[in-house]
Amino acid sequence: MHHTSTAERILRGFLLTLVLLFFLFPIFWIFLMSFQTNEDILRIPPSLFFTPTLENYIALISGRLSTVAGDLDIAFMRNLWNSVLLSSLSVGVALILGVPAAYAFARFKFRLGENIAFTLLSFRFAPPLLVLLPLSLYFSELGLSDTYLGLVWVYQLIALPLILWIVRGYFEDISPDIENAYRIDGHSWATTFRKIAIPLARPGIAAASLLAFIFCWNNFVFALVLASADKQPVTVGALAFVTASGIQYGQVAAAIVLSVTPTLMLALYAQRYLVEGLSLGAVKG
Amino acid sequence: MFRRALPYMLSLPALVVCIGILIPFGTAVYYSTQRYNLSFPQARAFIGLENYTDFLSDSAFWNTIEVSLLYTFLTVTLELLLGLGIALLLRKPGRFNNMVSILLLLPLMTAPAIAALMWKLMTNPNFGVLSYLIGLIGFDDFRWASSPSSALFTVVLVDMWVYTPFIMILLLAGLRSLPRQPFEAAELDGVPRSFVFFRITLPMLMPYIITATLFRLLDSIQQFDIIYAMTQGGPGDKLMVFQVQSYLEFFQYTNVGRSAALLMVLWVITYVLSNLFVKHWLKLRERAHGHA
Amino acid sequence: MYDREKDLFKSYTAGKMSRRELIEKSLKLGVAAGTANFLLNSASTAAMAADFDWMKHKGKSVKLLLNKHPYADAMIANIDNFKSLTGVEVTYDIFPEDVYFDKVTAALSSKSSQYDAFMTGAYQTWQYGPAGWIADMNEFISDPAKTSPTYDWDDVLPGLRASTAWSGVPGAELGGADSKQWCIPWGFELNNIAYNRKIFDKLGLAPPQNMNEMMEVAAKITKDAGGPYGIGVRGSRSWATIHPGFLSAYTNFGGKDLKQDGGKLRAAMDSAESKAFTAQWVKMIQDSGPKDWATYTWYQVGTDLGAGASGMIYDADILGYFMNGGDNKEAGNLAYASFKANPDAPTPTSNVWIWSLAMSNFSKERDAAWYFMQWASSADHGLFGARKMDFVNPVRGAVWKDQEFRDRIAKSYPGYIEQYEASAPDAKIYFTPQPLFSTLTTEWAAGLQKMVTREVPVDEGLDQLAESVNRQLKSAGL
Amino acid sequence: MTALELNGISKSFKNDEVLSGLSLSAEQGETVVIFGPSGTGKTVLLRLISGIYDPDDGDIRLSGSSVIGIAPERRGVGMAFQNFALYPHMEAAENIASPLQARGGTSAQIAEKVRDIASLLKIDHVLSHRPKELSNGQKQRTALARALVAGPKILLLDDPLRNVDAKLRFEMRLELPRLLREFQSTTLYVTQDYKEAMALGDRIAVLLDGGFAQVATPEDIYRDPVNLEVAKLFGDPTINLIPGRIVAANGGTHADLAGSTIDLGAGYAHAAGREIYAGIRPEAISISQTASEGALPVELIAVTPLNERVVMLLHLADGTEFFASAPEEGAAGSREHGPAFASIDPAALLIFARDSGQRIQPQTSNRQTV
Repeated sequence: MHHTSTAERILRGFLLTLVLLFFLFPIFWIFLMSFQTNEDILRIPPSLFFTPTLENYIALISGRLSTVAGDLDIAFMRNLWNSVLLSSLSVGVALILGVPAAYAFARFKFRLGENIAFTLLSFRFAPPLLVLLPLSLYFSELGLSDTYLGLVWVYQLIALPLILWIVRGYFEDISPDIENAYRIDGHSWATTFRKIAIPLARPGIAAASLLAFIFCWNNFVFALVLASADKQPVTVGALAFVTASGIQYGQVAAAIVLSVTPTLMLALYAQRYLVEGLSLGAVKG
Repeated sequence: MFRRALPYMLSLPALVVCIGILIPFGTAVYYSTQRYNLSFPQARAFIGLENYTDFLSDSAFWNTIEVSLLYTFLTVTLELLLGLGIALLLRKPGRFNNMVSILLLLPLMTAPAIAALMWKLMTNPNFGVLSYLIGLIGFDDFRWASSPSSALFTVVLVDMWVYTPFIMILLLAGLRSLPRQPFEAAELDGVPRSFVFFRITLPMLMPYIITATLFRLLDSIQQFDIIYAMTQGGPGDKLMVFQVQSYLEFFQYTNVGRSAALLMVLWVITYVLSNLFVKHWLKLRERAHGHA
Repeated sequence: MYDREKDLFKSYTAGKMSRRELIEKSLKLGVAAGTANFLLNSASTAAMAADFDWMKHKGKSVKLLLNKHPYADAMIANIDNFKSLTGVEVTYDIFPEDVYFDKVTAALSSKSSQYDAFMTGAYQTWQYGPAGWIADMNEFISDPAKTSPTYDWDDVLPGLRASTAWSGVPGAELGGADSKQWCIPWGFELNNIAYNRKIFDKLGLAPPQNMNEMMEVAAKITKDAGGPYGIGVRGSRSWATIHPGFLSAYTNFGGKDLKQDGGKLRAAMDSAESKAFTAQWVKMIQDSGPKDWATYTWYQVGTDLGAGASGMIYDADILGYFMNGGDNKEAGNLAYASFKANPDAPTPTSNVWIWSLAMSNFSKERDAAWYFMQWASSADHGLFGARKMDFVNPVRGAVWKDQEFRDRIAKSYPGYIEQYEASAPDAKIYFTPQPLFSTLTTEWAAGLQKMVTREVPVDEGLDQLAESVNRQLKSAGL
Repeated sequence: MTALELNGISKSFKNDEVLSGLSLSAEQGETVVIFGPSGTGKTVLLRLISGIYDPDDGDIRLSGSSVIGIAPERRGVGMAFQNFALYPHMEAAENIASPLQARGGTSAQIAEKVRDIASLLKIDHVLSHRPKELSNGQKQRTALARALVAGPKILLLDDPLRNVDAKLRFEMRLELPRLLREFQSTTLYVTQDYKEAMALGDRIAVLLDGGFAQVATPEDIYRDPVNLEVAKLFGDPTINLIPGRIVAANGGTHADLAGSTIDLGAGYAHAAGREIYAGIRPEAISISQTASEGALPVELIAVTPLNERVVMLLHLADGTEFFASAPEEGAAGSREHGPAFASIDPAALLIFARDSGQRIQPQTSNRQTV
């Protein structure tokens, strides 16, 4: 890389500060709100100073929400668990289905190959609303409504195309000779796929899985239409604080903080693999 | 034989699992050829393309097309530029840059439907911290999502906040996996930096840019959460994009036929756009790898 | 339960003892106050059981689809009594209000038998009924084998009974001939004024008596209150913007949504009364409404009042009611007044929102579901909810007569009972029932937005609206 | 037994036929260099043998049995790639151990074999490094070690010295024959460097236009190329090709070359009258200041040293350029620019038909009749 001058470093620092401010200030503000009562949040003008309270978190975690109208049961932790379950199962299934397919499209030129690939992509742009009504009708008939299985299947619409197309690019960047060499060494195709192709495409798989996880996590219309209240994800759960007696902003904020936590952990974990991508240097042939 | 069958064996499970979706999709196409409002069961009838031909003379439909395309163009372009810029800033691997890149994913991790609720609060003229802050610099009467002149700006801003990190992380991963030799060679030769960027970095990054843009495009043209939560398509019809309109048609007006027809139009637009992208992507790939 | 305690509660339900006496005595017996409430209700439930076979559907199970709402909370707090009364198991799915009606539409349109009964608004039944998704409740109400003699359907306020009954013929009068009872009223909202007494006292204002006064008072607050704006009303692009204050005042000036024209429905938004009133309404919002009015829903209107950001609201009375409690900054400072927009009108014409219970046509446990609906809309549960929970406004005359309820309200919600009494007689749904309700009112709201943001002048906007409404009515064959 | 046999191999990509009806056989322990300019399908040939590609037509037999349709991992070949194809996520030791692991064995045995071959190839000190930490030379040796370690019956080396610097290339050129002998593998060695081919090959197979133009020992190929193209591929500077024709005269023949005449004796009588190229290797030309019998008058234009020889640029009488080379010391007297005489060893003279490029061999029987 070029040597960086002082002026340039100052400019970079300045730009980075602007970026961080734009993207993280709202998050920071939400984080602060999660420690405030509704009354503190709804002050005119808004203020940085308040007496922090853990009430919002206690309410969410214990599942009891005290409101004007008395104590209410809330199922937030259950929603959170549903999100974890649905997102990880969906990404897991999408990986099992998508990574081999991505490999096939990257490595082989085969009849109808590009057509199959595009068809799989096209599932991404079938507007969910379009298929939801017929889908819910068929789901009732197949006994899939209100099952995790049915939901995980529908979530493939979100996760699979993303994994397929991102991972495909990474497979294409691996020199085929590395795999050829391994096979000539005496390893079967399956071992080669497992020991060479997958590890080398790991940055791509990590990035795609993370993004697919996030998109599954953020979805709520599928579960809303196709499942009952005990299978609703955290996105629907957080809306429970929009109550007839007002929006419980403090709890919504705490819900956001809690719901972001698992994804953030996953991202921090996946970071290792995202970074690995460069330590391997160029794998292009 | 194995070699012949292998690609099919690898890709067909994914296809088979997804193909089930084609059945409801087909049903939806069939609905779109019907006069079919759930509240008028007795009036249900096959009407061919009437739902579609009705659109032609419907100014609301053309408004929807215009708003959707404008929204998509603005968000995708701005997010691509900003995402690329940030990816370049964070390009050098290191603890700090890695941590920042993960933290920048936070907006993406907050579900847009909920994030929009918070943006609505933060832009509230009374309690909103953003309204307060821009009030300090003289924009006293800025009305964010509720004014026709700033509504588009506001939702585009929220969209950028949520989705720029998506493009950023894909391009960052791409940038970091580019081979180093061309850059080292260029540096040795003292090639000017703008030249390196436009002639080496950008072309090599192009497949990643196309992938990221493609997915952003698919999502952006189908935007629902942010717009619906912020303005429900208003004020007036200023932000009436496809998904919001068809959502209303379906869930509120129970007009299944019209909703399906509207979504079919969206599907065709998306199909054409993404086909263009994929063709281009394949061409670039071909050029980059040759055939072997 | 000890026999001594049982006797105590029996004598209360038999009317031999006042409630206060009962509580005092139970306390002496060592019964905790909370338990006392529960016992009280089981006692009345036991009384309900007197001469009707409540146990007929014992062992069956019904599933409810509920909105996250204080009414549902009050019901859940009391549900054990229903279970012990009938032996019917009750499960429920609760969805947040933001997505509740989507869930209802999704569940019903898929013809799922999952839910037996669900909460709905009366307007929604104009879509659900013709779609064949919900059952006509008349057959249950009028069947003595299915309905307890103490149910007393006629005790439900007549305006509400009528507003939830419709023949299914577009434009036909609500509660008119051949009406089907699409749902059972459960709780309802009147649209009147709730205001911040502190602000009003400071500026020496009194609650406005008509539209002109409302505009003046609102303008004065915006100008002089030092921050808060004058009047909060909804403005989002939704039918919910039209139905509260707007339609109530609109009706008071003689405005109609639709009119009959040779057996067909036609738009009436372009009438002279409509134009005159709409112009006033739009000006009021422009002058003294919330700055980002076009995004205002129930929540923002309420939040602003509760946080002292607005001087008054013209919206659902229970919205003001909710904002007078909890951790709202202005809790305790709010008061209520009925509102008659047109000085020449004889009475206020409050349009109402009625949370109701409807039965899914796909239910496989209709009779058991009716038992639940019957219990949930009974005077007993109504009394429990009104006294102990936020099950207001009650739909039964008997509950409104209950002194304990009246005392509770009068004490903390000044003017609330008065506003109710002033506007209840003419409170009903003023919309024309027809299945395009949601389509046309959403468009109406979008039209208002364009007028308020000055994209189009009021007259022209209403003409465009009427033209579009007529086109849609025609294409739907109405 | 024939270790490797290729019979009528053809392979096309899209409509581009790379190999057509190619045949070759190699004996156990033999090193055959596949030599040819780039783009002639040398690498494709190795990939067909290793099983990466399937041939469109023809048969490949290893130790007597056909391997068509058999997966690469079951052919028992070892291969080193031109770009090394090391596994970037594994240490050098793991890279080398890969074929052993595929064949089974305890980890101690494997480790020992890896150590052995690593010390043989002098990379034992970098075994714990990942490929990106290795120099090119170390990478190349690691790749070689990986190909050799399991003692494959067939060893395929795809231009392994292409991507290393000159010094290493020279070193390896000396070292490799010893290694290959030691492992007794049948080796196919692809290169486009004729010196490498000559140094390493027991035989050289010259691949041109999808087939082997000539398969022979290095000496035979050099001395006795079958055609113009093969002749041009070997030697530095390349062979001098002087256009001319064969003229019958005085019972013998001579070649008229650019205004000069070279006596060919009687052997070429059958080709009298044909347009030819006379191919003369630079080292078959000796230059002197004094005329001698049959020597051509030339003008010495320039002299440049090349390795331990000198190369001289000469002009024939009509200005045709050609090169001669000589050992440095032997050429001492002929370095003066200006007129000189070039004598050509008639035995080293190669005659090619000008139209087809094919060699025209002298007919020895005719010669005897002189």
